[in-house]
Amino acid sequence: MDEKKKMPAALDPLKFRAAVYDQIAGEDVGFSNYSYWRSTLRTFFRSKAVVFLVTAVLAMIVMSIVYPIVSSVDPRAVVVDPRQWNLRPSMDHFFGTDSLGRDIWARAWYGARNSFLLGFAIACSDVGFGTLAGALWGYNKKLDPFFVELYNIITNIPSTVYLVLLAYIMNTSYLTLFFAMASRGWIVEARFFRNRILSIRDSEYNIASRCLGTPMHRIAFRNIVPHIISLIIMEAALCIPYSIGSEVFMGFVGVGLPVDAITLGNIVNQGRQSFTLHPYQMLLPTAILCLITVAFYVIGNKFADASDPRNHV
Amino acid sequence: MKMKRMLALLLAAAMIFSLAACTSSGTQDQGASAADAQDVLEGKTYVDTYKTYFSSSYASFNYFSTAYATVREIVSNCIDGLVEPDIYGVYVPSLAESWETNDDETVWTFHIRQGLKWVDHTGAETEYDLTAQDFVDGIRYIADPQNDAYSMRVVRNLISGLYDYYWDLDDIDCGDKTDMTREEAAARFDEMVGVKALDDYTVQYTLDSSAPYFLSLIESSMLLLPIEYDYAVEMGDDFGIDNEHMLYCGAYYISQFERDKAITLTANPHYWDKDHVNLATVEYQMISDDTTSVEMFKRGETDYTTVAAEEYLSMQGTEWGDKLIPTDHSFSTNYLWLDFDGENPEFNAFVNNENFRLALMYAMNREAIGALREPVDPSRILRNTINAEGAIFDSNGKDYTDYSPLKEIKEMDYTNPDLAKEYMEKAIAELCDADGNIIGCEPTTVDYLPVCSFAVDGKLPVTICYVGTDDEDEIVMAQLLKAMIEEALGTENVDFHIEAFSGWTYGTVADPLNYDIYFDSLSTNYADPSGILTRLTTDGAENVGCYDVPEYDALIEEALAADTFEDRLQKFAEAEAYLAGKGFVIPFISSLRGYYMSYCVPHTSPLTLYGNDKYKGCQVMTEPITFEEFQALDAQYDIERAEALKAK
Amino acid sequence: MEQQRKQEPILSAKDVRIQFNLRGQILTAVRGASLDLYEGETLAIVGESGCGKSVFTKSFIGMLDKNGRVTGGSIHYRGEELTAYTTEQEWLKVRGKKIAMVFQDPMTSLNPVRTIGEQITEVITWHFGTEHEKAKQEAIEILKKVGISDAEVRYRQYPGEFSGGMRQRVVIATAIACRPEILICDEPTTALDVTVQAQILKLIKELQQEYHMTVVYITHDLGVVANVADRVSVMYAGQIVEHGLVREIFHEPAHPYTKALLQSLPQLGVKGHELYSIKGTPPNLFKEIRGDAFAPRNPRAMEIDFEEEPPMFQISETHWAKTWLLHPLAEGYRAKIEAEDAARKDKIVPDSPFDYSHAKKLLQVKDLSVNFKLGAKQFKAVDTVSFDIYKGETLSLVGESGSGKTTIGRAIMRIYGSNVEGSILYEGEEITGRLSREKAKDLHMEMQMIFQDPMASLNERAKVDYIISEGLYNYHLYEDEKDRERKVVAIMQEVGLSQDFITRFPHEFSGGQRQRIGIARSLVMGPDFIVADEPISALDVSIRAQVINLLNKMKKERNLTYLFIAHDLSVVRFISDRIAVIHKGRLVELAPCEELFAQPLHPYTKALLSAVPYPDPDVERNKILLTYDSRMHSYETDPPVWTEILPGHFILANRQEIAIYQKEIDDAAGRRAE
Amino acid sequence: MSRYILRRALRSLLTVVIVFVAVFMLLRLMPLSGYFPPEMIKEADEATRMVYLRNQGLLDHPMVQLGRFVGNMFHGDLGRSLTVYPKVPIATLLKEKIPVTAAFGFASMLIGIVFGVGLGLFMVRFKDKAGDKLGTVFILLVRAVPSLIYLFFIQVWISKWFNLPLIFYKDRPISWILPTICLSLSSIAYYALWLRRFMVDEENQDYVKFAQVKGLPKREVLKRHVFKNAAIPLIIYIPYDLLMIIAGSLVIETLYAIPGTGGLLTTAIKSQDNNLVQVIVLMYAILSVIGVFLGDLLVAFVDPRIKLTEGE
Repeated sequence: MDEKKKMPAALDPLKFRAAVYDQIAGEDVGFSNYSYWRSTLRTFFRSKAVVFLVTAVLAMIVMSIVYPIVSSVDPRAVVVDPRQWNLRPSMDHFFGTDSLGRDIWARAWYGARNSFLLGFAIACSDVGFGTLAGALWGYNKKLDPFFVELYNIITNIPSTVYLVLLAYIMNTSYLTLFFAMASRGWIVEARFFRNRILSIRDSEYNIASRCLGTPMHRIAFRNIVPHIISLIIMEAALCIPYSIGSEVFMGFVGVGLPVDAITLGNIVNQGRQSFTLHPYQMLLPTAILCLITVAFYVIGNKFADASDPRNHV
Repeated sequence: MKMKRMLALLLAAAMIFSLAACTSSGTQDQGASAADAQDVLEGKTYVDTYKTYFSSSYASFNYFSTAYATVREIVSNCIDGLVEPDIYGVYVPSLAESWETNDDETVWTFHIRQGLKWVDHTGAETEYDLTAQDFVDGIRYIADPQNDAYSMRVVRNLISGLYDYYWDLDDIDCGDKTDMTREEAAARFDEMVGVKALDDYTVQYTLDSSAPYFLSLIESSMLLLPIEYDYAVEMGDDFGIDNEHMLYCGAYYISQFERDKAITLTANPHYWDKDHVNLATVEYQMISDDTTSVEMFKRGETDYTTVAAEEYLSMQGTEWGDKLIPTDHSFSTNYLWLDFDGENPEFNAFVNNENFRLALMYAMNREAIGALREPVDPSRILRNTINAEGAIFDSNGKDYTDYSPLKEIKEMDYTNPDLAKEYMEKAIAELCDADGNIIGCEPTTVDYLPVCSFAVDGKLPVTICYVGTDDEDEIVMAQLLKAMIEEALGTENVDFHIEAFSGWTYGTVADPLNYDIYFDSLSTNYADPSGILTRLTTDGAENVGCYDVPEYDALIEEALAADTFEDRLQKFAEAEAYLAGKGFVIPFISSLRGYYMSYCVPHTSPLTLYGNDKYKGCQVMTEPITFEEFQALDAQYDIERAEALKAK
Repeated sequence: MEQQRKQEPILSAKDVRIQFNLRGQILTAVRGASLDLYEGETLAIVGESGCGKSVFTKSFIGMLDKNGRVTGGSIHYRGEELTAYTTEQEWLKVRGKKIAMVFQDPMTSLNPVRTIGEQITEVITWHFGTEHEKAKQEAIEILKKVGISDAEVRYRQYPGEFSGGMRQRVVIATAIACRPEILICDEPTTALDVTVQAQILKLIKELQQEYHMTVVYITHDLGVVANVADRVSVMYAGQIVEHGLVREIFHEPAHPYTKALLQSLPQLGVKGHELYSIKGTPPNLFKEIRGDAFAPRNPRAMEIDFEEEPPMFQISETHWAKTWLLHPLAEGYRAKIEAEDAARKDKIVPDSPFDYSHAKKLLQVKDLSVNFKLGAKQFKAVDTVSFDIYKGETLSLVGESGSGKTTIGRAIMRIYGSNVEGSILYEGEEITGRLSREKAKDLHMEMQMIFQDPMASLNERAKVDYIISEGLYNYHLYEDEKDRERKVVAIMQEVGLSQDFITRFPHEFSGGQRQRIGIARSLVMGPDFIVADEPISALDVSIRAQVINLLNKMKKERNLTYLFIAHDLSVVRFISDRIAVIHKGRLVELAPCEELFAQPLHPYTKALLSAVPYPDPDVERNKILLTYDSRMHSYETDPPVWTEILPGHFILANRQEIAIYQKEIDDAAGRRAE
Repeated sequence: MSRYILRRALRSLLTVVIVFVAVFMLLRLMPLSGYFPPEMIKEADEATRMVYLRNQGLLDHPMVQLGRFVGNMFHGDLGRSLTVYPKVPIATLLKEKIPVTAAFGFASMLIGIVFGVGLGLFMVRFKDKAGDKLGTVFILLVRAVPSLIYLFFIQVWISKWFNLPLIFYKDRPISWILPTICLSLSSIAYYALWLRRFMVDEENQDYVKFAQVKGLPKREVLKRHVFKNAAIPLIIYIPYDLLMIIAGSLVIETLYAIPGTGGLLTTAIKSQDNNLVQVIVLMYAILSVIGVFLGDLLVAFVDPRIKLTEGE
């Protein structure tokens, strides 16, 4: 061990007396102003793909809201003159016209709007009821057997039975489609949230709150919900591709929305009929539909990774 | 594949017409002469199997209770009736060697061919002989309600005593009739019902009313086919559930059956007319989508395919262009039904006014609607008469629809928007006051639930509620109708509102009058106008619109009472002209569909105008037939057919 | 290993610098640490959490996290330069074969889904290529050596079927299976109970002799250091600030940090007086540090300490320290400081013990039992426990993990509703079972709780402001917003937290600060009685002293009563008036603090006292380790009774055992009389 | 252990009964006119239709029908189909259709597991490199894009490029390739995704660090330790997926005209074939309940941490 290495040349003897002691400096813990949400968003937007998809989705949402208001084209307008039917994409019809001369570009955006609305509605109901039921289910043991049984029953009835029966009994409308999908989704979300809540429920800070006499509802909203907000957002994002997928499937089964209702699912299914003749009629709306579903799927997953503190490196 | 009703119907229709290729009597221009016909077929090589397809999964082979068209075609190749049409449509002997009828054609006697036996699914002869009793037992089987015989109405009202016998049994079953047991009622079959086996090989039918068309009824209705009663009773519910639980007496038997996948018909070795059977096997494949059938035809996986209108356009100029052949005309006609007694006061007021109905008829641009299904030559499928043309001929070959005054309606060109506007102005003048509210009509809400409900203000424009199924093609047509009528009559006068109701069934829409206008079709299914017209009388089964037409009823009475077939047709023509001309029912197009491609030689199998086509006699080439070849053979066939009809 | 052999060190690290990039900033975890390791010796690296001790040793075997790398200095081992290693092949030459490592938490160190046998033989076959059967025998051999009974059967069992202590034995067996030259133990016994810890330390010592290994201990517990180490290196803020023989460090500490550490040990503290506690928190390693890192926290630092980094000064052949105090120029200043310490030391006189004669009973627990339903079978966590707590006293409840001490604390706080039997009286009134809203509100204001794990007891997603005033919100104990804010700031001042922390989130504070927030949260309600559930066992030594001083200060100013739950008897001695010892859900002994230490009667208490490491090498080295086995009692026929054998001294024993204890008391009294 | 199984069996039975009765009652809500195929409805007049309905016993009170159905079932007679395949015994229907779907399902599951696990390991091996990104894109497409769309494109394009037959032929094995691959796509994506996610989670556990410290290279640690831990959560669902193969895929069986049970349930519901729907729903309910139960048993067998007696 040579200790000669760093002996400074000349030492000022004056320095060798007590320095003034500053208590506060000792406390400075290196405030790294790390905030959970800012760090989550920073990790979330670090990947270029996410930035691109988020802008794409926002653009589509804005377009599907603005376009129907702004445009004069009536998506349902049937053109009597057969020459207007099945036109190829051109300047006045970006996506061309379908077998009745209706402008597919307009229909695509009206359809996107309806599909978004349906997707958001289902996402809200699934995640909304899911969180409430999950909290109830997680919080008191008595309800557990009831919910487990309900979960088994609802998941054991094959989904097609559910969709077809409801569509036949309540004859196809947006409400039926919404009700058919929403009435199944919430219990699955509830189980997902219940497992998360169970893991948080018995941690010490919750017991501390109970010792302080904090009422149940405030515990729920101040202690539990902030921890599962990121999960709620993720599940909501993943609900939308699921709902659009189901809508396409129901259209395929012939139980979906009435044919003149404009949704992406219907347009794609109609396009499929004459695909060999007019591929563009299916390809372009399908491109939009896939972009939406893929975007929300990626956003959902990437957000889940970003909101996990372990990844905040 | 979008499991739609219309698509299934389309493919079902295609099934029927797939044989039409071999039988069609197109009315194309004569063009090539007989000589060309011979050299057309020179050097053609033939094949003895025929591959075709079906789409919707079919039900069972029990030909009495089956409800599905697709199955009828397979069964009609396996079970022969008493008579069958030859390639010119003339009825020739089949299981009956000969037949005669009394003068008012109410008693028909048939002499059965002797020594025939029923064949099982392996093609081997069974111990059951084909006797007259089998035909009597056929009626006995359908007469018992427990056997769920289907679409009984025509036969039940025709064969004497069958109606009472059937309902007696039913009353016993549901407990309304208790004075005798079921066995006693069943035993009364022989003396009550007008069908008897005079001896082992002669069967006699006695009918309640004169039926000159009885032979065409035998061809079209499955209910007059024979059945081996002991075998059917022994099988019980299993009768006809698959090819092993059935007996065959037709040109083919079902040798291989894979539910929802494939069916193979093999030529019956013991068939009485087996040397006229050119095809050894017929193979059916199930496919899901019409687009795939064209694709499969191109890849040689099927010998026949229908071609939708747009597809026809896209194939022009390709190597398949010359193989496309227009489908023969169809006997099923599409009508607009009007509701004369519905909840909608506005429409009621106007629909009972003839001017308004004429306005509606003239407002419809039939060419445009036709173009939906037949973009190349829409006029081919237009039709203004209730009964189809080329279906019913009088004894000297004159087409029923050429009887005046029907002839004028047939040739009328109704596309005339300004005339429509004129009639509409007249109707408004008669029905509305100066400032446009309809006399005697207050604002109410119209309740057509479960279809829809809407409010009407009692003022112009007239609210018209069109109710159709949620099928995509029908929606497309309805929207086209809306555009035309509103364009012609003016949106200030007419508000055409479309309701695509997915739960559309006869029971939910037609019967309870939950509509103002709806679209449906009826078909001439045997060689007599009475088939449809008697059902359209004021209290006829098909008068869903509840119109009141005493003059029409009178004309029908006179027609039925007519002594010769010709003045019967004349009276029927006047009645039909009255009904169609005054717009009580608005026929506009036939349910014909586009085009087809096929490897079949046309006009080589029986010309079945009403019933189901048969493969007997059909010849299949090694490459598809071209349009010129078709035209040459078709022209030749027309000449031969005219001679055959005269000779009958 | 006492004497220091003068020969080349087998491993020497010189000025090693290790940096991590964390959230976009560079964290310098190790700032030029140097270390020499000699053949066969036991070196202890002691330091608080975050000082970089485990990162430093991990760099020896290339196990740094993926965002960390060695950016300076050199590590020589057997002629190889370890810092030059980049590929995994190179590290495999060293890892396991030469240098092995044992981690802290035995529960997660073993793969739960594979048998322990496989996990050992795997190492043997991998390193020595011995065929399976022979490797299996060797593994069973080693298992026996580490003290696992019927090794053949246990060989095929899964980690889940072993207790914490047994699993750590398996981990050690796995580590030594490949005959390493150096064994690095990263806090091997921190997660274990005191009695189990003593056995593991003994085991490692035996194995070291048998396998001629050099052992490196990484720990923050000076008691363990005193027990095992030959040489000690004290680490602070990424640097070795002092190293030397264990006696030199304990008896002649040179660096102010080492001195402060030793002074702040509760075991050495004098009851009633404030412990010497190191103020502030360890420095922020994101920023460049000028001068002596400990200067800001050293009230008697010199100006030079803030400007120049002190070099390593040699005190003796084996004792070095990195502080300017050893510089000749600081001769006078050092003498003055040492004189002051000495003076302060001897004028402290121990406080008078708590006067129980007219103290009032605040809380009475009578035959309390708590049982939980685990699947089908019932599990009795607390079994008919009875004791009283007097107003103003601090009763400590000491026991190992799983003994039910926390359950008693939580039962008193009425957290377990249905599965509590027996009665708990607070100021004479029964508080188990349903209470009226009014009564519940009073109770919530009177009784409060402080929790063990500072990380888990605060709501990560709420600001300090809300956390502290949560109680106030519940019962609206404030006139208006301003009044509430004033209350919060006042209580924060009292616990020594600055005002501008109010808007920050919990994860921006150190362990000690978070614990102070927890305390503030309880005190803001103005309680009379506090259940402190192991408030200091998760903290570093220097921070512990702060919290203990704070608790004592609060007790004096607000006349509080504490139920202090802990698992370390020596720590508890400083703070408690009376101590109750609990084992497997039953109170075994309760006595005034000094009397329990002077005359422990129950064999379990004796075993506990002998197992607790005392931070003085001389005491530790000649202490005999007692072990307790509950099967020694025969309670079937003659059940034990909770009897008061001496005034205020209760014990759980049957008639036969009481007679023995009585004799023991009389003999001791007799000896004292001579 | 057996007490647990008994309790579990009773609960499952209860679930199946409730599902069965719920669907039975829901079916009764459908309109009577729905029992007749739409295009043929005009041919039979109202009275004949009533006769037909009475013969099938559809006019009796629902509870009577339920009782009769359950009664028959206990005699081993699953009844006959009403409208989809009139009078055809449901047992023969199932005997014909289940083997076809099961064959496809089993093959696709095998491919799914083999390629799924392969892809998952491949993605972990080349984590965050090109291979991983490619795998993620594949999983993304299969799970995000509605299955109908990519299946349709596969059928149209790929069958043309490799000139595979468009539909399924029983005697031509070449026509089996495309449907099986389509069917296996979603399970490949499922297994790859979850294996990768579990492997990544397990990777930063303590026992992995300790295994490395023991001197094992990363590859060995992944193979010997991490893989088994990651595979356990996947095993839970294998029995369920195995049994539910019988459900078949409606989209694929329709596109390739495979006579399996894929579209059977939906067609049965739409043409209101109550008997057929009841039997299929009962079969699915029983199979899924057994599948879940077997899944739990399998995990308890494989994962030493879980003891069955601890109950749910």
